[in-house]
Amino acid sequence: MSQARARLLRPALGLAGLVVLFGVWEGAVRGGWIQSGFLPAPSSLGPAWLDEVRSGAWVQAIRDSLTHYLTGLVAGSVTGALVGLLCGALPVLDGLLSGIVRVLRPIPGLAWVPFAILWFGLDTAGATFIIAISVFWINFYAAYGAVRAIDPDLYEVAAAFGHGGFWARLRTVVLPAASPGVLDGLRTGIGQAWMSVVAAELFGVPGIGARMMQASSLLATDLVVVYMLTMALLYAVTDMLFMLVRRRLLGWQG
Amino acid sequence: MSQARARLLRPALGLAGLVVLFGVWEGAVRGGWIQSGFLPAPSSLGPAWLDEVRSGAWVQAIRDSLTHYLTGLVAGSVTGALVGLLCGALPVLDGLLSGIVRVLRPIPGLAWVPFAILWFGLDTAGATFIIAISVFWINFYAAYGAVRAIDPDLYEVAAAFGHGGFWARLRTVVLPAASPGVLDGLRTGIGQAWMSVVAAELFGVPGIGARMMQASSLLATDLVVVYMLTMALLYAVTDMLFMLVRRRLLGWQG
Amino acid sequence: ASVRVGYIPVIGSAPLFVMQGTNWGHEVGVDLQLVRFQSGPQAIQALISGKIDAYVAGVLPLLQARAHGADVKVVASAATEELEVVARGDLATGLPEPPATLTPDALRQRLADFTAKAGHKPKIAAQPLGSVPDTLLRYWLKAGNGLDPAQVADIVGIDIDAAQQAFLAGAVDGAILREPALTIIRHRLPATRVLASGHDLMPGQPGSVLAIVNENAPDRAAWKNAFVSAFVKATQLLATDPEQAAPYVQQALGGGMLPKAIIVEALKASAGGYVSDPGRIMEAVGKLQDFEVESGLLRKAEPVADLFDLETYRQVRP
Amino acid sequence: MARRETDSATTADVVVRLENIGLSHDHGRSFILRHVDLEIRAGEFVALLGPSGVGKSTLLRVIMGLVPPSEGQVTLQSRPAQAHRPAAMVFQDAKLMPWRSVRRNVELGLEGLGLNRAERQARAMAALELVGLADRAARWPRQLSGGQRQRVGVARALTVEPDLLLMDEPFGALDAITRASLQRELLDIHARRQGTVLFVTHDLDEALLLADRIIILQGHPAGVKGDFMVGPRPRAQESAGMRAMAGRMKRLIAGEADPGADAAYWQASEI
Amino acid sequence: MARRETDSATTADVVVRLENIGLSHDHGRSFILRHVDLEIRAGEFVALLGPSGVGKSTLLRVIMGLVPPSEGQVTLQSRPAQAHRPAAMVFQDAKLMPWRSVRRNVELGLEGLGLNRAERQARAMAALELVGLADRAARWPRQLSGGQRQRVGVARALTVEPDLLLMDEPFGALDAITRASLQRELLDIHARRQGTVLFVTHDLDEALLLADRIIILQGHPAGVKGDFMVGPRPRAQESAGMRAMAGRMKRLIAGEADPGADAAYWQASEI
Ligand SMILES: Nc1ncnc2c1ncn2[C@@H]1O[C@H](COP(=O)(O)OP(=O)(O)OP(=O)(O)O)[C@@H](O)[C@H]1O
Ligand SMILES: Nc1ncnc2c1ncn2[C@@H]1O[C@H](COP(=O)(O)OP(=O)(O)OP(=O)(O)O)[C@@H](O)[C@H]1O
Ligand SMILES: O=[N+]([O-])[O-]
Ligand SMILES: [Mg+2]
Ligand SMILES: [Mg+2]
Repeated sequence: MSQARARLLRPALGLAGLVVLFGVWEGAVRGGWIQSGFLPAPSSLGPAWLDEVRSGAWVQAIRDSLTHYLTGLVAGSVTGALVGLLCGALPVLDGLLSGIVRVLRPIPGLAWVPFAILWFGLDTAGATFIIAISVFWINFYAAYGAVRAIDPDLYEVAAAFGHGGFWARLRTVVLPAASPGVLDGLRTGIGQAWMSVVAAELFGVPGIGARMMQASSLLATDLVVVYMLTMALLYAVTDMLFMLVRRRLLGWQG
Repeated sequence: MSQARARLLRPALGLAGLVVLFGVWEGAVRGGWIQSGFLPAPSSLGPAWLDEVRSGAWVQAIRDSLTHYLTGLVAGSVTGALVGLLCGALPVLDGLLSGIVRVLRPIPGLAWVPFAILWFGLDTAGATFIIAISVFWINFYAAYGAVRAIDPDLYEVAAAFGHGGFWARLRTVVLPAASPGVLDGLRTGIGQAWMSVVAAELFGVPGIGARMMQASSLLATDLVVVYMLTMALLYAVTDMLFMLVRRRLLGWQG
Repeated sequence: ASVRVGYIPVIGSAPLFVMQGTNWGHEVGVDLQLVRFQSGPQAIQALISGKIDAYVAGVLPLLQARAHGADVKVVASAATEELEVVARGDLATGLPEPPATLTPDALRQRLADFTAKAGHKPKIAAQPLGSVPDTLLRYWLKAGNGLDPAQVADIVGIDIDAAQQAFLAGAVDGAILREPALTIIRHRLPATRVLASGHDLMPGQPGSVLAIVNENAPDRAAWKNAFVSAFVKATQLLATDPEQAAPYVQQALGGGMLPKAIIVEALKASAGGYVSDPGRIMEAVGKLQDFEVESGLLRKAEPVADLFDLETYRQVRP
Repeated sequence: MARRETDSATTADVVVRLENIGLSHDHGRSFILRHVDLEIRAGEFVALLGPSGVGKSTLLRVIMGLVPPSEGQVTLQSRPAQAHRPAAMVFQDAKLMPWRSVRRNVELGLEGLGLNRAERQARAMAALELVGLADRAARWPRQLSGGQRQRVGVARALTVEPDLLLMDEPFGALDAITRASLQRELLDIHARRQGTVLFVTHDLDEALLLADRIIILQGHPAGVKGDFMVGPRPRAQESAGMRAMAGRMKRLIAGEADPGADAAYWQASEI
Repeated sequence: MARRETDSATTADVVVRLENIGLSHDHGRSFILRHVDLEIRAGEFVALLGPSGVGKSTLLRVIMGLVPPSEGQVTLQSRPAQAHRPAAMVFQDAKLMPWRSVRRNVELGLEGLGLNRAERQARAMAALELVGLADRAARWPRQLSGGQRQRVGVARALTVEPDLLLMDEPFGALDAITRASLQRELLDIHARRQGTVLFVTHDLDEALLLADRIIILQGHPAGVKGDFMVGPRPRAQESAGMRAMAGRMKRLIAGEADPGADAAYWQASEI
């Protein structure tokens, strides 16, 4: 009984919070407390969205963005996590790369925009590059940190049971023990990549970000919000799918 | 003896890696393997940097960027960590905000650019806003996750010793146990904020990013790299300062 | 009085830099605070929320601002016939130097040949929707040559600096640019060719203007006339003596990365286009407004005259 | 069970009362504990025995209020006159807070008692002295051996001088000497303060040495299967009655039926 | 020490040899272990006793090769004819891998032995059966009680049938019944396989019951302060010689000087 009630309470509270937010917002716009042009009324979002869907622009923008989002995400995540795991597990490699990492890592993904344009042009390849770069470092550090944070006792256990070699340690300790950290990195990257999508598209690569900038240059704040929410929706969906996978993989965490 | 040698090995390896990187790069540019204009030779960076320093542009750009970097970072980190800790520790607040968080959190920091311009204009305030927003969510989730990951046994211990109330639990368990996670979030934010600095400045807010865009509009790739490295340097310095603080705070982790 | 002026980094904004460099603004009690934007449409976002008091950029974005209820008036024109369409690579091969006007058929053929050869439509960099460059490019293709912009080209709306970089880096095949970008690319890429000159795009094409936000608000009276007067004076200096004006412009544009010779050359190339009388661009603005309404960018055409305040110019005219 | 009612008619001095306690980790599909009734009176030293995994730790956590029982009722009654903590607990695996030094771990229960810093430190150091770890006061928990950690856990509980002290195999990882000395300290403290102690152990000898009363937890789900009163101290461990009782307890723990089960309570107290 | 040399002239059957071992956690400022010399011969069942925190666990980790000694030399010699793991270890606090089910934890040492999945599972289940936890095979470690976790650690080590079995207080958290049954199993296995066992315990009775030889670690830094041979099995625990020896061991553990120290080794083996 109280179990079931508790399970319903959270969504109910969440809904209440949202209702309050949108209510206050609508009221503020209608009541004129917010200067017009500053913020669209929530009620204007629906019609703006419908128009955009009817014109086909909405679906097209999503399709465009997803293309470089997914390519960049996969490329950056896989390489980042891999290099991070290896650096965490191989002190010599870690040492060799430490200088390069120290120099390259702090360069924000967006600072690569000029070179992305130069090397890949104003199209999907350039956008993919920017996305992949910023996702790379997130995954690199998550994986690296996760490996470094492994309880040294676990290596002792593995070594005591014949898994002292590099590959055996990798398989029996490093990968499973680091997996929560690696997955957290993946998840952060999944979010971060949307940020880079916007950035890349601000430079003319077609997609949601480009469409949003178009809307904002025409002062169509309602469309801007529609696209912000679209991005939120896509992120939420990718994140949810990810969490499903994560839960299956990390059942032992309880 | 071997202790001392091991302590020197890593920097030596790191240096070796860097020498190889720059050597190959310089060779590739001089040997003509890289199309000229695609990448400046490392040897051209020094003169370009000196010119920029002499003109005063370098110091000015750093000063401009640091201003909104620091304000945005502090504003976003403090509020983010605070709200995250509270949400992690207070199920009712967590429930109430869960819906709003679900909607707002996935909106990438950069997607707020149109509203940043609209609400704050293209100056320090607008840049600060964008930086603070992206830093906010990183810290929010790091703090929230850290609180959620606290070993429930620790609450049992605290409760068994008279610290069962909310504030007592906060003080004896939540804050110390979450501090590694919160500090990790802060650190991520310190990096992420540089990304947002570039993002905001690519839109013309004066600073390193704007300067970089100006250089890239003239294909002055040497200056672009100088500013990329400048950002790397500033990041490295802020990160190092942070790690000093962190080591003091988390001595118990050994 | 302290006046926040939004501007874009093109030669059309040069009167501001002269005002600042010569201290003419300061002398008449106007303390300029320049805020750089990367396109006109970006500037109107700050304009609509009152973050700037004056605006020096393309005139057309003001139509959007007006449609969203902003009270803004053009008080002076700065430059006309600023924009040119330039091409590189396959899109430029065979174009004559010095440039000659292409017939509509020749243009159609050229774009089609390019598409056939490259496998994609030519990519042409402009500024965001609603900007002067974007609208003029479309106007030229459609009204001037009877081509459907969406069919024959892939127009990307990006920042001014980014457009210049994209063209230089070969990320686009063409671009619609203003000075000093035009001079810069001519020096960097001698193979650059002109697809359409400023005159080809639209005779007397309107460009950068000086507009004042909430012109009739009481605090504006303190500086409006002095500001406009100094602005016009600076414009005249630019039109008549580019050499003298160049140092001020050099400092403000390109952050000191541009050699003075380039600036002088760019200023000389634009000198003939400086026109201060706002009345002289009204008709062209009206045409472009109609075009924007036609293409769905604006909901309806409002009387163009309402956007202009011709009286102030008349009062301060030397 | 009905028998017990009469015995506990004087409810005033009952410190812990469990009524029909049940505990399930899977929403009632299976139970760890079920139908557990138990009363512990003020001043008693009770040992709790039972096979590994039967639910001893779980029962302690229920009594401490750390997990709510799925069924039944727990009533704790502390002497209201006293200001300090009504109950404190020694956990089976110490559970020190890794971010507190050894001394600050011991101080945990003293915070909020209105002591000033110097007093807290003095009391914590005294407790560490008692368990022989005063020289380790400044260390981090990760720098201790297993037995040292356990002793810090004991010091942490003792230092608050609780009315009710719950101890979950507190001496399990200690060598005989250290263990004997701590057992002596514990008995001393108990004699002096007349607090109530509930002591989980798997060592019957330890239970016979320390406890006034021994409770056997057995079964699946677990319930109280034996409740023995042990004679007055000092105890002749080798007495025949004692040996007989110990034998019966062993059989109970092993899960064998106890022939004298019904009479266990009375018999035991007669030894 | 010189005496021992002659005794171990037949080096062929020495499984573990420690020579002048020292261990420091602070780069030699202070030592946990120092000047530890020890030889363990094939087939011996050795118990290691000493007060809490003296360095027993540390010594085991050094022997297992998990921490390099700061001084001295460790030599392990396994019978080369045998293909399986030369050594396995039961850790003091079980140390299960939280992401592996109970059964997969037990399988840890079996992986890489060239067994197929079914064989591995069968052997792991057999070992779990032995420690009475077959019904918990599918659980996660966090769902076990303290003693259950410890038993899984025992099963994990037993299942690889090592030549050298290092056990760090493996039965510390078990009730007497469970403990007795596991002690019996361990002796059985030892009798059957003639492996070598080094067994840390704080329970002298357990040591006397199980071991052929008892080693006392004492001091600060710790060294071997006693080395006793225990008579042949079955052992009359109550024999006078035995009692005398036990008394001496207790005094040694307590850190008191041992009057018969020099003769300890020989005397003990004569019992
Ligand atoms: N990382 C460390 N840094 C400093 N000292 C340590 C560290 N680890 C262990 N010690 C110290 O080494 C000594 C020996 O520890 P060890 O765990 O070997 O003891 P033990 O004999 O196994 O004790 P117990 O019976 O309590 O388990 C202890 O005094 C402990 O405080
Ligand atoms: N989170 C959990 N989920 C499911 N079962 C659990 C959980 N925690 C404990 N158990 C089970 O509850 C039972 C009782 O555990 P408890 O720790 O109380 O045993 P115990 O009597 O203290 O044993 P020991 O003497 O070994 O410490 C065990 O069988 C254990 O497997
Ligand atoms: O100046 N404009 O970009 O319109
Ligand atoms: Mg237990
Ligand atoms: Mg130990």
